Amino acid sequence: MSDQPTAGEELPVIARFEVRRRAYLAPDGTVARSLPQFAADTRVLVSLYRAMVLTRAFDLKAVSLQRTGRLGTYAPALGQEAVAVGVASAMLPEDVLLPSYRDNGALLWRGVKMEEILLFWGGDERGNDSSGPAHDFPPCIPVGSQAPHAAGVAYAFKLRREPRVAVCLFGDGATSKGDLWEAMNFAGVWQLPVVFIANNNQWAISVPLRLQTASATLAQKAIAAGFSGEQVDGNDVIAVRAAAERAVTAARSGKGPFFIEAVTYRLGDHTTADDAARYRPPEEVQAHWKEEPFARLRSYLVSQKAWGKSQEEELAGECQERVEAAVDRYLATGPRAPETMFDHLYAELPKAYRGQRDELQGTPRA
Amino acid sequence: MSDQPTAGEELPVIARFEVRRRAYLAPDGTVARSLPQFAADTRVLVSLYRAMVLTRAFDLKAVSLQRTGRLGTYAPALGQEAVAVGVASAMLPEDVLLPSYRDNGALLWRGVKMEEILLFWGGDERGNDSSGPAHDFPPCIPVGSQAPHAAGVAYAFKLRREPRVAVCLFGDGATSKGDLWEAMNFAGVWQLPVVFIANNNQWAISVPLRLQTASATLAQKAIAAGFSGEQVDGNDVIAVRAAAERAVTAARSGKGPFFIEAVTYRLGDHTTADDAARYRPPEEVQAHWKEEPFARLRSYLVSQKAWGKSQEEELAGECQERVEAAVDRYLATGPRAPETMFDHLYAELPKAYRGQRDELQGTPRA
Amino acid sequence: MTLVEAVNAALARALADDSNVVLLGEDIGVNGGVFRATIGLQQRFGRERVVDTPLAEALIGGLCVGMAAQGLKPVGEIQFMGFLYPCIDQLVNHASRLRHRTQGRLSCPMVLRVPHGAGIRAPEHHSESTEAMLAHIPGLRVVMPSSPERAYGLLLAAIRDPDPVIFLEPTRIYRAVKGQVEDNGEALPLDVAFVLREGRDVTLISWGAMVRETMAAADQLAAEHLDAEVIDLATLKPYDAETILASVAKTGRCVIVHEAARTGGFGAEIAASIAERALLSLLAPPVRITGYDTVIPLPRLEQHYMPSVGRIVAAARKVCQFS
Amino acid sequence: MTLVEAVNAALARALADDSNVVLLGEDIGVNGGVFRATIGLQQRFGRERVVDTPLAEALIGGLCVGMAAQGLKPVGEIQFMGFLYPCIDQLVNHASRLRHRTQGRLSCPMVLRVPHGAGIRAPEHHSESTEAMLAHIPGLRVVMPSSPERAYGLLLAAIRDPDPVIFLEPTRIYRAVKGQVEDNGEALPLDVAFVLREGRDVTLISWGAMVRETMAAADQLAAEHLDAEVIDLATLKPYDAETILASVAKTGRCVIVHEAARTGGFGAEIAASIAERALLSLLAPPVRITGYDTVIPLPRLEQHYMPSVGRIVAAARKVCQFS
Ligand SMILES: Cc1ncc(C[n+]2csc(CCOP(=O)(O)OP(=O)(O)O)c2C)c(N)n1
Ligand SMILES: Cc1ncc(C[n+]2csc(CCOP(=O)(O)OP(=O)(O)O)c2C)c(N)n1
Ligand SMILES: [Mg+2]
Ligand SMILES: [Mg+2]
Repeated sequence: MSDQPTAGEELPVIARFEVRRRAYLAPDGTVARSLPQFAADTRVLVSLYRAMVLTRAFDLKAVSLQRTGRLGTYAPALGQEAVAVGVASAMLPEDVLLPSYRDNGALLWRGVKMEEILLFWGGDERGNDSSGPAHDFPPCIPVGSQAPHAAGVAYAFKLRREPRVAVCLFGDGATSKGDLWEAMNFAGVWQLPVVFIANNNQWAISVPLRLQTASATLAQKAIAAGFSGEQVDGNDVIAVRAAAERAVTAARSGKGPFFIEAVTYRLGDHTTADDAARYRPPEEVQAHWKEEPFARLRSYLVSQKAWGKSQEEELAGECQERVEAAVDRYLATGPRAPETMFDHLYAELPKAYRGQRDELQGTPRA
Repeated sequence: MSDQPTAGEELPVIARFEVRRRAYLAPDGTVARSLPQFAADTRVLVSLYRAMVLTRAFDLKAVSLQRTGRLGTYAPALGQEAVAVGVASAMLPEDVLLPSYRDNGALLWRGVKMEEILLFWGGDERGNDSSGPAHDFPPCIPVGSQAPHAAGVAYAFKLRREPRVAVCLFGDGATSKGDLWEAMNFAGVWQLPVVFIANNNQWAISVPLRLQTASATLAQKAIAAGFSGEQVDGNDVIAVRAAAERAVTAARSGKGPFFIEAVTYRLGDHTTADDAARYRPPEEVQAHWKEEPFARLRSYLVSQKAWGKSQEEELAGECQERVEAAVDRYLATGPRAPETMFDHLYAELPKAYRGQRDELQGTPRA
Repeated sequence: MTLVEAVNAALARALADDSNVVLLGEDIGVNGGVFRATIGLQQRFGRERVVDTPLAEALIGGLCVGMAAQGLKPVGEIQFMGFLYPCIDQLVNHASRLRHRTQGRLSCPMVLRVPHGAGIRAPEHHSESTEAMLAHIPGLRVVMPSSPERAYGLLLAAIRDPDPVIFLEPTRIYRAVKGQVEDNGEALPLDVAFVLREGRDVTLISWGAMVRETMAAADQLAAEHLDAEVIDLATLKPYDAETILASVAKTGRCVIVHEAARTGGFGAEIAASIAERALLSLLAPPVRITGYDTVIPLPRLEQHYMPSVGRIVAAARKVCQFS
Repeated sequence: MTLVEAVNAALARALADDSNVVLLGEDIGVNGGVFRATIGLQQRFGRERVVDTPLAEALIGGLCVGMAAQGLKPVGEIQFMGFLYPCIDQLVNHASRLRHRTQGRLSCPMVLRVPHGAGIRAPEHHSESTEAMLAHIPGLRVVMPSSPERAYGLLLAAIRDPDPVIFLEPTRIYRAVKGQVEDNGEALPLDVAFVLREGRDVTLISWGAMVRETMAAADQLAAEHLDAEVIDLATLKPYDAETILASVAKTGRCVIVHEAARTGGFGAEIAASIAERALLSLLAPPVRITGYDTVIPLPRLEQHYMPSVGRIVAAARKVCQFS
């Protein structure tokens, strides 16, 4: 064998790829790049801001409910609100959302009630029979496994010639899962109307991105499936919405799948069962607080005279109220009869299992 | 939502990638690009040629054994001999080969006996207790599932600081499997000494490459895992060996994983259980016969006065003889006692199953 | 009609009757599937309704879930049972519980067809019979036909069923048995066992390909004046315990026959429920005749792995002599 | 020492004793695992021997196979049993048969640790108990401890075993029970059931977390003057039928308790083998007290899903009254 690697050799290039990055608002709220069309109407931006604030208010409350024993394990989205809200705002009701467990901002935007989300994390299946679009998927816990569903949903749209789009949200950790890969590859082959969106919060529980993958960006993973990806500043809700809108519109008009990597940061613990201080220094978290998505948008809106202190206070109060009311409804939700664990197992419970259901009947409700 | 896709917008590029292609000998045997160092010694090329001829002789015989009921289903490598031979010739004995089921050229190069290969395809596990390097993996039938093994093997090398390389062979169809993706991603993170080699024969049974993936090359799939890939002319054994040698050498010296896409063509049926005429036109196959790997190398060797008619005839005879002798040994292999189906299930058969083994004892051998 | 032809006929019928039915799998299009179960269907129904997928089993399972949630009726094919394993995640974590976890908001009316079992001299990993793994999963149905008639009728039922059904097709009898099948679109009931032969002395219970050897054993036993009742379980999940218990109440003796490895095979469930619910009618221990607790061997020894007619007859004889 | 501390101690011991031992899994490094089973180990043995993997379970299984074939002794961790499913392909098609398919040329001395079961109020997909799927697979060992002592001794045995072992760790008793464990490097035997309490009237058989309720039931039964023998199966594959049969021969009555869904659960195998091999000593039908045949519910109802002490006691009482 030759010892010399033939490194000097210049082989002909047969394919070239590039990954681009989208960002508009700098962390201080100044405009780093001319804004997309929709942003000309500050009312649109205000609606995004309001949704982010509501999401955070809900999130904080959910964590405190867990801490006081009134909710199960919960996964907060602290610092990542712009991703879920930006994406959801680019969708139509008839599109299908396939969320992960950290996308409550998107669920709320699409009409899921706060008490339903609480019910689910409070350990009650009824929370998933939610008030959002009936065709949306429930939050997916087994990481990445919703990606093939998204491809299947998109296939149905294509087959029926419906101008609808499947939107699949997942984390950076999910990009290591084979099922995501298989789904993306299929979406490429059939040019399906599906948008894959990686919420790159740079951590998968305690595993930092550099141990998750060696790829310089997550966006470039789409190259393997024969379509394109783009990185966006995931703390800039304008960038997220612009990227999602572009991708969703393209998919809706038959232009096939797209991949978006939204770079953000998980400012909180992975879940209420996690203690992030075990594996990452507070300085890192502190540094990222400077880039979180609220301040920049607020600054921009203020600079545009579209927002001010009084609105801020009013909004805080309103969110507080809405959240509290939802919590009340959640806590007031009636108990379940144990035999309901057999409900909806099948369209009709097979005879073979009716005895088991009967056995449970009469045991105290929970 | 804005109707205008913001296509005009020129976002900044944050990452660039390219895929290169390696090819030396044109189909007519002329040199299209100056040859790599090892090819200066025509004896090396002759050894590759001889291995390819032996592989084909064996293959043809195996198919005829199947047709006459003396072998089970068999997967011929007709037209793809350059890939397995080129790759194997770039490896050291202490490296570990993780082959698919169509890589007999590599198995033979590494010392597996023809009768062992026949025994395996003849339906006898003893064929896998083969005479090649004891650490090599047996042919892998569940497509793609050997890729994580390759990463595990390479991890062991890295941990023990051994200058050894894992070489994983698979088909174009395998690139759709999630386990391959997961393995490549891990190899990227840990910069493991493993080379992934896709034998792109353009078909996965009846599924043509364009239904398998939308990616323009298979080589670009490595981009998703954060390392590089290269496409080679898989009908040019010099190119295959050069690419493999370069990748293996780099991996051995700690430079991490590499991906090679060897483009070739499956001139035969998928297996003896398949009839390719059902799904692809004979003209396509005919056209690819013009590019198969033997003629070009032979022409080149003849042009270098390193090969001639008499050597060709002699080699044919020799291969014929070796294959026949191996077939004789295969057919003469003694029957197995049925209770041996429990041998090597565990290091020591647990007491719980000894009764079952006893039950089989005394039933006629097969 | 052979069993595989019956499968083809049922698929064609379902595709023709219901525009929501979509087939997907590896090589099911132009090639008609490696067993030819889907032959001619892509030609007839187009490549969007008979979809050649990339080589990816988790994908096939997951696509079915996504399609089903959208109201399609996907019928996936896994090429051999040995390649089903990457898809189990989708079956257990999603298909089986989409309805339950959304409390009926979404559902998963999918079918996954999987060629099952050994005996066709196939290569490594092509002869698996791990139906017990699936029959343990709440929310799934697991069905295995043992004749062309039942293949046709049960497959139609599976496709029409509003919940996920794993439809296991015994490759060994794909072509080995022929039967009169009327392609009339009539489904057979799921969740019901079929009494294939009535008898008084001993109950033989089996499913899939092994029903053949079991029936042959009943014939042999008849020659010895032992009158065997033969039950084809047909649906393994949920299974029809009543029919089994009624039979065992009558005969007091039973032999359960399956090809899968013995330990934790589905025969254990049958034997357990007989012991639990019919102990007092038992005149002899319920016996399982099964594949051995080892890896299904390559073709040279596979015949020795699978229960033979001889082993079934011997067991039944012994059970009948027990007192 | 709690059970999870015993696991940690056994892992530390194995890492210290044998440089071939390597741990791998999600979050097992700095974080010490989501249950803290590997806490402190990366610090002590380095990040090459305690490896944080990417989020990919098929990978974890396949890496173990590759490492094991190279003579390492990998101990993989799957974060929860609900995430094991993508890894089943590697377990069934590879780990369990690498030795067999190469006729001993290669082998697979790996351990896969998997937190098992419900009862910790965890989210969806975190409470699975599908051990029966694994216990059906020839070539695997499946082990489940029910106390800190047995966690320590059996895990050491699993790591030293030359074949693949799935080691299921009942999360519900990770911290709920404490025991005196001497960290002396002594393994307990695999393939052997433990008689935790001797008794004459009825045999209670269980494994994992349910052993706790089963022992509590035995206490309650004692108060009613029913003398229960309690067997912890401990190794499910291959399982120790002799100890069970000897006990049932003595008591003539048995109740099998497991958390998993009833149909096709591993209790079926135990009941079947008792019926098959000890019918004549049975004074009452063998009864299974199990989880229900439905998806394990979210926390609000999970306590109603799992067998309670009350259900076990009632069943044992009934079995004892049977005549
Ligand atoms: C298949 C699977 N494996 C493991 C887990 C346990 N787990 C829950 S979240 C998580 C990390 C996910 O990281 P990422 O995809 O980046 O999403 P994030 O939590 O950061 O939003 C892990 C390992 C899981 N839910 N699913
Ligand atoms: C996981 C898995 N699924 C399906 C099969 C059945 N099968 C055997 S070979 C093959 C096609 C493989 O194509 P490719 O990877 O291109 O390799 P080639 O046969 O062309 O060498 C299929 C689908 C298999 N062996 N493994
Ligand atoms: Mg993350
Ligand atoms: Mg191919």
